[in-house]
Amino acid sequence: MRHDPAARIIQKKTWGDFHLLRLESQALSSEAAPGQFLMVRTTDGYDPLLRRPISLHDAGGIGLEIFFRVAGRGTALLAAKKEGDILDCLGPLGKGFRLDGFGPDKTAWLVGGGRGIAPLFFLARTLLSKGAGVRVFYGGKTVSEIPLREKFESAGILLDCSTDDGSFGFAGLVTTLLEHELRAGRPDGFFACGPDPMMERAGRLALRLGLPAQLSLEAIMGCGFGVCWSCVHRIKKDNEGAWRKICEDGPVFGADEILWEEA
Amino acid sequence: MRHDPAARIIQKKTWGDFHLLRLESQALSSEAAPGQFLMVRTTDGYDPLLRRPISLHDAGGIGLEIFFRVAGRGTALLAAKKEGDILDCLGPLGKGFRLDGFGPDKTAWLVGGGRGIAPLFFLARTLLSKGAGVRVFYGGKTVSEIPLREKFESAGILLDCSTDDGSFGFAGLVTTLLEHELRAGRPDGFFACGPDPMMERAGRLALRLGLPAQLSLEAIMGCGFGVCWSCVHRIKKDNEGAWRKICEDGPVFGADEILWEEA
Amino acid sequence: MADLRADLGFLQLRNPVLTASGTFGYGMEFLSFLDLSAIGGIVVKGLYYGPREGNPPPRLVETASGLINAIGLPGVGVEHFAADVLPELRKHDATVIVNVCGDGDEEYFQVIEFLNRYDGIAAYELNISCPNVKLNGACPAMNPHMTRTIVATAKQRSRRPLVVKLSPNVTNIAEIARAAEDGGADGISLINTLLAMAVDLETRRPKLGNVFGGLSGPAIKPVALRMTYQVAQAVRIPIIGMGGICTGRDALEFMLVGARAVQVGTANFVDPAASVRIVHEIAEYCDARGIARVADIVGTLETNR
Amino acid sequence: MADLRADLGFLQLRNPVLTASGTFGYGMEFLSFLDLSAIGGIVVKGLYYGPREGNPPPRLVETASGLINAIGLPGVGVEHFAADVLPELRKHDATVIVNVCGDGDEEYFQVIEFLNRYDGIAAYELNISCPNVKLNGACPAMNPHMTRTIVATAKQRSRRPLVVKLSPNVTNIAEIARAAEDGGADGISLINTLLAMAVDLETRRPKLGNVFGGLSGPAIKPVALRMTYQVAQAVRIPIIGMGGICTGRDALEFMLVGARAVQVGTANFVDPAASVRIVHEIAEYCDARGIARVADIVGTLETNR
Ligand SMILES: Cc1cc2nc3c(=O)[nH]c(=O)nc-3n(C[C@H](O)[C@H](O)[C@H](O)COP(=O)(O)OP(=O)(O)OC[C@H]3O[C@@H](n4cnc5c(N)ncnc54)[C@H](O)[C@@H]3O)c2cc1C
Ligand SMILES: Cc1cc2nc3c(=O)[nH]c(=O)nc-3n(C[C@H](O)[C@H](O)[C@H](O)COP(=O)(O)OP(=O)(O)OC[C@H]3O[C@@H](n4cnc5c(N)ncnc54)[C@H](O)[C@@H]3O)c2cc1C
Ligand SMILES: Cc1cc2nc3c(=O)[nH]c(=O)nc-3n(C[C@H](O)[C@H](O)[C@H](O)COP(=O)(O)O)c2cc1C
Ligand SMILES: Cc1cc2nc3c(=O)[nH]c(=O)nc-3n(C[C@H](O)[C@H](O)[C@H](O)COP(=O)(O)O)c2cc1C
Ligand code: FES
Ligand code: FES
Repeated sequence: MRHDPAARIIQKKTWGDFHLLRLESQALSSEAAPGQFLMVRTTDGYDPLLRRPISLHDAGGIGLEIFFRVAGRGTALLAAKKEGDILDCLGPLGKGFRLDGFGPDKTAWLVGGGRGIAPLFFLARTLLSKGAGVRVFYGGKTVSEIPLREKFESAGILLDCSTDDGSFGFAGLVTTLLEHELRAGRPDGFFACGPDPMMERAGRLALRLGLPAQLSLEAIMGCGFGVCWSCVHRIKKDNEGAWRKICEDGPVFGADEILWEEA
Repeated sequence: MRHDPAARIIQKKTWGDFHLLRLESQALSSEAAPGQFLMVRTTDGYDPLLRRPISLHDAGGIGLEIFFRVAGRGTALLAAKKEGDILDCLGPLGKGFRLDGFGPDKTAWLVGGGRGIAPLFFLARTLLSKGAGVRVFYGGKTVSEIPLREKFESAGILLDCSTDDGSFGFAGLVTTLLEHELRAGRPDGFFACGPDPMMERAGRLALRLGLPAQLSLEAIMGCGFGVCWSCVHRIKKDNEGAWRKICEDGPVFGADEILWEEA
Repeated sequence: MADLRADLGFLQLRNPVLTASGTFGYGMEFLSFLDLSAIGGIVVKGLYYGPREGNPPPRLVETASGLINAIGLPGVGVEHFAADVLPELRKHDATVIVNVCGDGDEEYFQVIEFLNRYDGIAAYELNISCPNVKLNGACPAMNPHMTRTIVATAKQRSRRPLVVKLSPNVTNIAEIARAAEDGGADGISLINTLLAMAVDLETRRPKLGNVFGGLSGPAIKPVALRMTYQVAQAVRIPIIGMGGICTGRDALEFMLVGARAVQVGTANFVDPAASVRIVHEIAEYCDARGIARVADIVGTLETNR
Repeated sequence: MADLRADLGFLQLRNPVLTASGTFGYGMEFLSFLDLSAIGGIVVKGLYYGPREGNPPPRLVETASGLINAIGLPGVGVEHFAADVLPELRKHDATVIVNVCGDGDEEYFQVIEFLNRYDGIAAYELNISCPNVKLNGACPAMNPHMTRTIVATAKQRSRRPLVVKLSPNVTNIAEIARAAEDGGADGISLINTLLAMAVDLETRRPKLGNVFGGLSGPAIKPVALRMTYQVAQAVRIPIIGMGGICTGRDALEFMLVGARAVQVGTANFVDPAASVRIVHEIAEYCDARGIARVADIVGTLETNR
């Protein structure tokens, strides 16, 4: 975990509300692993006060990438940054995905909804480089919400898309598409990132099928490095459901560790 | 007094800490007079919360100019704006300089220190267009603090410069230069803008010589349009020194109206 | 369009957005930005009986997302107000609430009795946070007993509805609100500013001529909202909430916790048309969600408590 | 370089910058950002006697220039702290102050008596703002009598210096500070968070699982500075000021109004090295102005009062 007060933006791409920034930072990229995240300052002033958690979309050499969607004021300020501007970042934070066992003879399915696709590019690249088979399921409300299609494809990553409104690919939720495909075949495990309801659906599906799954959770984060205790989620441990910190113990948890509140 | 939430920056020039922005705004420029000012928002967020008062440096057609020096966070945010960005401005505000009587047979001397030069360009142009004789005294701590020399000269305005350190023009305070020149000749009045101590010196000089003088004062302004009562200064009225609002009754006052606190 | 009317019981407003005392002058200053009849009403600058000069400058300092003011309630006094200001306000069809000040209880009553004789005032707002110079700067708002006493007499002397404006600088805001209700208040407004201070490291002096001042603006909204909620749980009379309101959503949050109307203060300095913009934003919010009457939102916060 | 030492009477600090309870964990979390011996000391997370889970999420919400937390003091309890955390802290040569919590007076005393037996604690900070569940959430900090009582007994049971941490949610902070002094406190620290609230307009529910929470950060600095000044005028024991401190200048402002040391809270979240950066900024400030000892600034504010 390092603090780079001046990671330089060297490239920027925009698709509507979605933005991809390529940053240059030796400090941040050298220790980066898929599933980890940065805490990014969005202004020099005090409003908004807190940093924002943003996943590592990719990392390698001295470069790293973030991919985000404008959700409110902080991400809007981030979106207003230009090439050449600098970002104040802490990272890499969190534990990331556990990739042990995913070698040449294994297949992993990656499921991302909306901005939840962000960490899956780095993950897919890493799994591929370990020789594992990778298939990515990428969903959004409509076609404009799945802007990274070409990026995955040109990286040679097998991609299935879904849109809720059917404007591209499978018509329906990406978890429904996943369920559908699971009838035809089984991976050795899957990895998912997206909004809470999607994580819950994906997690319950994994448990039902007895399939190992790792889910990346979100929470409001005060610090990102384990001191404020704001980001807790009920996690099973020693058969008890304790509040665990998503920023430090996660953000990735096994589907079997997460306790969902009863509705 | 109008509100233009989106005056566009069409040109920007920078000299170190000093910046000149040319804005496009029909609403603001149509009623503008020399000595008036704008209240400019420096961020969309709440920190800094208040607008900043900035003089009209020039105005004409649908264009207007502001000239400012970075003094703190608000002006630093202003300085970070780029061509094409928009500014949220209220204005024109205040009463400005009283020019009645300054026609072809009259001479006016204009005295500006540091950022206090800002309103004097618009004033000089306006006086010249009324046929009056104009001479501008422009002072700063050092040569880099008097960046508008060429601008005044290329507009055909007679200019005398001073620097405290003698790096350009007269060596000493601009008020000392003025005093000096007043021994050689007398204008029909003078106009001054600068920090409080300079205004006090200029004001006392005017009174001693019995010369009409108009001084533009500064104060911390909450609103700029007369409602918060934060910007008061002691002003003589009916032989009493009442607190008057600089934003509404000024910022320009006659040297004989201003009461300086005894040290 | 949604029905925006706000029913304060003692007063019906076109919509729930008023302007807060001391941040909207006597109203006239805003005529180039808005139509005074487009907002719920205006609470004019605090009025003492006689004219007052206010505090020595500096009177204002900006802080993170807020400002501290130590203006010190300069004003024209009741005579000038009644003779010159009120008739103008009536021409503009504004609903006018007068913020009543006093240095000691008696002056409050004098202001009320003087103004009782003039038309065009919808209600009084008793500013019980005014420092009492004889009591070393203490104000009635600090103490339930003092609050109850002054409210009871003010109510008796007033021929108009009486709103009592509370100070946030207290341990137990609900207790003060109940004291005001017991004293006979027709409504409660809150919060006034948080007592605050700023210093200049270079001169080693306070940044305000008066040393202390009152903090307002977005910075205080979380405290204001909490107190509005607590008071709404404690009294039955209508509540007018304020403190850092800058947007329609801010205003609706105060209504959600129990305010029937709101006041917009510091935001008027940043955006002179803030109050009328907030009216529009409230309407848009309701329309987008099919809420027929904004009053239906009042006090609908769900907690598991 | 300027002499940065801070003399609290009962405790000598390398420099006046401590970290505030609840914002710095047990210190270890920051080892990748700073050296614990480079700051004046650390006040660890509030400790109850036993381990505690804290409040249901959401536990934090951001506000204008601040945040509201309703973490609810989760923690490991005294046994685990003494056995596992303290030895680690001692290795890092940190000056450790323990923030003592309790649900009811007795628990505070239990924590103190338990910890009395362990070395490596420089002082206790009595967090008298903990809600007492039996008293309907009231806390000792709300009332001078309760403050005096709990402080007197805590002091008696403690074999270490006792700092009492005050809540800002009171009418008269000077009175509470005097009660703590009368009770035998060795020092006062202030302010804890301002009681606050945030609501979600769409779900019509509070934004915090606990409904209420505490406001901290730059937004509250003007209130914190005012209270620190008032307390400095009221008591003779040393004061540790806090509330929104983010820079060396902020810290020096608290010293100017009378604090001998300061605590850095929320700023640690935004900049994990904030506390040590602030130490450097204080040194730079003094050096640039030829101030030989930072202690010479303490309480030098000039007012005309
Ligand atoms: C570990 C982690 C990794 C993330 N990675 C990415 C990423 O790679 N790309 C991306 O686009 N987004 C990512 N997010 C979500 C992102 O952090 C939020 O969208 C962002 O913080 C919102 O800030 P804002 O100021 O724009 O919105 P705000 O105005 O603060 O809030 C807008 C809305 O978002 C909700 N929100 C605020 N903070 C969070 C949060 N931390 N998590 C979830 N919801 C929140 C608010 O409750 C509100 O409804 C990640 C979140 C976490 C916890
Ligand atoms: C009528 C008027 C016209 C002005 N015109 C110009 C102009 O054309 N060009 C220009 O460069 N500046 C002008 N100023 C000054 C300008 O408004 C301030 O420099 C600016 O507000 C400082 O804001 P900041 O956020 O950068 O600094 P802050 O961080 O707010 O303050 C930095 C320093 O400036 C002081 N200061 C803050 N506000 C004011 C203020 N309103 N007046 C004087 N000092 C202040 C503070 O006390 C502090 O010492 C004018 C001021 C007034 C009142
Ligand atoms: C400059 C200024 C002057 C004020 N004058 C008064 C006043 O005369 N009477 C009063 O009751 N409140 C006065 N207030 C308090 C406001 O009416 C309001 O209660 C407070 O500012 C909180 O609201 P806000 O955050 O929206 O500004 C004043 C506030 C400011 C900022
Ligand atoms: C997340 C969080 C947790 C806190 N926990 C404690 C605590 O355990 N004990 C305590 O006395 N104060 C606690 N506080 C209050 C801080 O120590 C401090 O008094 C307050 O935040 C004001 O300082 P700041 O504005 O610098 O944060 C906590 C504050 C925050 C933000
Ligand atoms: S975000 Fe602070 S502990 Fe997780
Ligand atoms: S700045 Fe508000 S009255 Fe002058």
